Amino acid sequence: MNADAALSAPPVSSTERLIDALFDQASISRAGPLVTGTGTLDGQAIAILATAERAQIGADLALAMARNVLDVMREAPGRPILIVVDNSGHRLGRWDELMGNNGYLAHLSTCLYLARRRGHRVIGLVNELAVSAGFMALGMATDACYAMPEAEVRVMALNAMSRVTKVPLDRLTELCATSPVLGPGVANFIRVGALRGIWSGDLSAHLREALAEMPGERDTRRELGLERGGRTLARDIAAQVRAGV
Amino acid sequence: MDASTHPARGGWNSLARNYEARIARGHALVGGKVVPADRTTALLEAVIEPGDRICIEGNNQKHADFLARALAEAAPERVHDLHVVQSNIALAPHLDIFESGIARRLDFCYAGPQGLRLAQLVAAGKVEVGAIHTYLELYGRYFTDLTPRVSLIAAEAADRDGNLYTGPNTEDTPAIVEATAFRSGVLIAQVNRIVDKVPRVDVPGDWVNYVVEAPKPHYIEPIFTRDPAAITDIQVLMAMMVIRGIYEKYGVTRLNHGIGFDTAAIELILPTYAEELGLRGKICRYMSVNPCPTLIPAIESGFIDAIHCAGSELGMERYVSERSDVFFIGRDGTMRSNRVYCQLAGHYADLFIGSTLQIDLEGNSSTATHARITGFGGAPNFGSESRGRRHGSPAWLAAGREAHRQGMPRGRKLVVQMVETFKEGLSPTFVERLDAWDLMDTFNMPLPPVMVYGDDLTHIVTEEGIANLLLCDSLAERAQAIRAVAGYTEVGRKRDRQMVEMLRARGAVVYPEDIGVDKRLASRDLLAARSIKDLVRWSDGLYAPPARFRNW
Amino acid sequence: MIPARHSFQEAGARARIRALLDAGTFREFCGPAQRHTSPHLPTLGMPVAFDEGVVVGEGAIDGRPVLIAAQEGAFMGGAVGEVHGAKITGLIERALDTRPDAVVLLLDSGGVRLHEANAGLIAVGEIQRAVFDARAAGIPVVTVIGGRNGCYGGTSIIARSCDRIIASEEGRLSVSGPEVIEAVEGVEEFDAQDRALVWRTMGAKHRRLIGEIDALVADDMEAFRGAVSESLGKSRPLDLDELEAEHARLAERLARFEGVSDAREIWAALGVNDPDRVSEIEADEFNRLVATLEGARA
Amino acid sequence: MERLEFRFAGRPGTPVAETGEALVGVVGSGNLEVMIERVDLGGGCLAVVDTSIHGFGDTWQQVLADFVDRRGLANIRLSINDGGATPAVVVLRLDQAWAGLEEGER
Repeated sequence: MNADAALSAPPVSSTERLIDALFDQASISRAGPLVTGTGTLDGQAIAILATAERAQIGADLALAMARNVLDVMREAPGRPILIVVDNSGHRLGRWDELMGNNGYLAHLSTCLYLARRRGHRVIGLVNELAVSAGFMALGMATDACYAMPEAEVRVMALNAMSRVTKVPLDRLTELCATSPVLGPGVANFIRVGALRGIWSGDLSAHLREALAEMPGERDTRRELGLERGGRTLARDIAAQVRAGV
Repeated sequence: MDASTHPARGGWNSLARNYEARIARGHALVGGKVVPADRTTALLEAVIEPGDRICIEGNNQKHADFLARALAEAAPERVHDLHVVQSNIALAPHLDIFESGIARRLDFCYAGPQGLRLAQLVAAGKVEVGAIHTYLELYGRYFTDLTPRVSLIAAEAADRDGNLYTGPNTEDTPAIVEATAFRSGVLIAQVNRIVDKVPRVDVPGDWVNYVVEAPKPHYIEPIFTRDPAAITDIQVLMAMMVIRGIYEKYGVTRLNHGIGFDTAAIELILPTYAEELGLRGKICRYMSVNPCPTLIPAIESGFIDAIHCAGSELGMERYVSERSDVFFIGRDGTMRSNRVYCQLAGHYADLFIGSTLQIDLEGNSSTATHARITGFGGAPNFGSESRGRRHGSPAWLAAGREAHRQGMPRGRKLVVQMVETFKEGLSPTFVERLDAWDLMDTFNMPLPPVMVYGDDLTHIVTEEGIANLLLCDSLAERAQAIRAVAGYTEVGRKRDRQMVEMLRARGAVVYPEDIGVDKRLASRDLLAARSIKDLVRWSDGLYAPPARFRNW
Repeated sequence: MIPARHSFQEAGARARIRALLDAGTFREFCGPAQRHTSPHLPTLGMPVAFDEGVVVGEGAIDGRPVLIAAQEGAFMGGAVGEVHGAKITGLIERALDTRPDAVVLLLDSGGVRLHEANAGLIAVGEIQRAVFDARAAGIPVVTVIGGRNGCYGGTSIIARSCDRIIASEEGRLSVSGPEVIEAVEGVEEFDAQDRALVWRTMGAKHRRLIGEIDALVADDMEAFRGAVSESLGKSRPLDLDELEAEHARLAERLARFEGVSDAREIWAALGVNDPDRVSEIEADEFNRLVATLEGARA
Repeated sequence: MERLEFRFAGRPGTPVAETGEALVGVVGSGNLEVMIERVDLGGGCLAVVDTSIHGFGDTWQQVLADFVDRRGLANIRLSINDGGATPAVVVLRLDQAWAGLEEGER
């Protein structure tokens, strides 16, 4: 994969440009859609795990990313990890399903969970696009996930959603204007609590701030969703069930 | 008709001379019996003459699809104004030939999935419908005024002499072949493979003029497979009522089942519910029906002694072959079916039971729906009183005693419709006026397309109960008995409660509790098989369901 | 062979719970009478369900305490929405307080409910996080798959985040649905009508043979109950060594089966003599086959 | 969706004997769920139906009235989410709900 990538020498992706802008210094390598390396900010080393060009997360890519997380845990205990998310979701294909891609995606998020438990701060940043399982296995497996202003997060494009739900596209578009739970878009995912916020302007400052934050014990995304009015029921329902009522 | 075929003007053997001329043209083109697939259209152009009556074999399942396509590719300047006389209009090329002018007139039985397009072509003046028949009627007419000049048929295999092996799906082939071959008609068969020796001879080679090995096996549709997973609790309840209120009451041993989920439910509770009632050996012993997979548990539990089939069903081949005590099996080990004989057997059975879309207050029923021409198929023959019957059987005599309470003692065939009061989407099954009346006007038919006439019908079973029309003495009583089981439909809500009670006292209206049917037992738990996989298990792995029905 | 069993697949969510738990031990949380229904479905003109398509609560199996959730596959394909997801998350989090012998998830779902897609997606992420938290606390989380919807989309990732997966032959486990692959990649890539292909690719037997699930049972309540009972109290560690071992397993599979297009090739390579027969054999025979293969490998 | 509400006299003045509830059925195409609860309605009965098929108020009224009448109900609230079930299915579920309520009380 490395050799192929070197031969074809793809143009520099927006993910790589974003990494350049985030760090004082970054040493990254690209293998197909996978971008990995280390960046430094204020003298602190940060592991970088990224994808570019709206990658499709196949079993092989998920596995390669998991390898990277395991390596960071072994070789640099405690080092923060920045995940730059840019994908069109999981790869749709017979081979990936034969291999059990869900197992690979789950393995990737399990590795990220373990990293967090072992004291690695794990920050997500959605660059161009994050779709469905590709957002779940990466962006939502972090301590905190943010997005670039032009990024898009979605479960499914609206026209496809209209086909599947049999709700006319006009009606869906109209509902999306008022309902944050339905349509694509970073703003909606911020309101439901899946994203902390948008990074714009001084990107390093945002990263610095995110790294400085102490990781919480609990999953607070429901609370964010409630505060922001995007997900008004999840917190209380979960609390009620937890209380056994 | 060509003047030379008239004995008074052209001798006594003009049909035969015309046949010889056709065969000479065909042989000039292809040299022998075996026709290369890519010469098929040319052959058809050579042997078919303008205005010919032609049959393109299309059954419930087996279709001469390659020949149908080859005919559709013929040049309309050479082949035109054909009169198509065939049972099923099921494939697009069947209608393409009308669109292009190759064919003009149509006599048929059933249109199924092509019903909408057929209606449009009729409206556009592209199709002149002679008549819509039942199967037996059309085959009858093959032997009177609608004998085909050329028939395009389908078989499993042929040898180089033209001997045909039809496999388990013999279906309509014998009727078509017999009429065509013995009245100087031309027979062209498409086969899946040409072999040195066929496993058995279903059609003798000297009746067959040409065989073509089709590039792909002929199209077969598994139309008789009902997944038990889709049977509802309500259907189980109705099945329980049928078993207690009709099969047990009359002692029905010889019968024909429709092919819907309702009758599948009956088949699937024979090994459970009927077994517990001690009815094995007393009901459902002889059937005229395709080898529906839902029959497997009843066969395996010893309910059914014999089944004759109109055709086969995909995936059932091995199972059927291994049950030669039950099915009609050739010396080669595969089933032989025959639609005409099956229809005949079913007509003289004790009972027919099926489903329908609409029933009116006289008990007339119809499956006709707006904007479509669907036709009849075989139900009207199965689902009619057999007035020519003379031999007695307990069920026939018991029904006769109810039907003919005075005067000459007679027997009576039981004709049962099994319907829910509402269909999906909440359209009522019971109506004051059948849509068939509108259809008659729309398509200029001579009569409303009624599937089973009210005076042929003896019982209606719904989730509410059973209307026994034999015990109704007037049309007014009949209407009230029907209303009594029509539930919450408009028709049902207009019942006269007093009259219904009177009819109930007489037994003309029967509710579940009247016949010991415990509604609380009415659940899918009663089904001997609740999935296709269960059917495979019952068959000891002999049933091999088509891929689309699998969930493993 | 006469099938006279109590089918798991046939049963609804409540009946599944009743059959798996000791009689009379189930106590439901956030039950239907509380009417916590989806606020999002009515805006799209869709009917709601009083329990939001998932039943959660606690009870006992063989006298041992468990928390249990059952998705109702007949309601919106068992898809996860805001309230549905929050009920499951809250249930798993309760394990941290009550420390049961297992959390049992009866998954029967196509994934995220598109009618409230964003809330559903994050809910799936929250459930996964709660699963990890429970596992990290040493409480086993067991997934059970045997419903008509199988286990697809985000729920398939949840399933593989648990300690153990039990499935019947009828169960399916995959991230993409067959229809979606066919719609996007074409019928040549995947013919969704070919159900034998669907099960060969995504079904429980294939998943068991390649090691993606831990136990295959017949579609029989008693068999499910037995398999769940055996899983009680058995945790899989959530540490670096375990993840390295898992990684090696997953890496070996990709390397070994690169470019393979049909499961039967994989089964043959794993030592199955007659791959064509695998789909036809019953659970007990299949499990003997698996045992033989595992024995040969050991 | 259409919401329908029906009140039935039941047996006026009957005091509430016990409390309890039962849920049967699942909302899906052609299916419905019925929740039956004992609540103090002064001996009357109440049914609230949310249905995906419009225009069948009369049919619902009659099916529910027959059910209340046939069972001689008092202080019963029926809550129904309907995905277009036929009356046959509705009647079946109502009977099952009643059986479930009685079973829960035994």
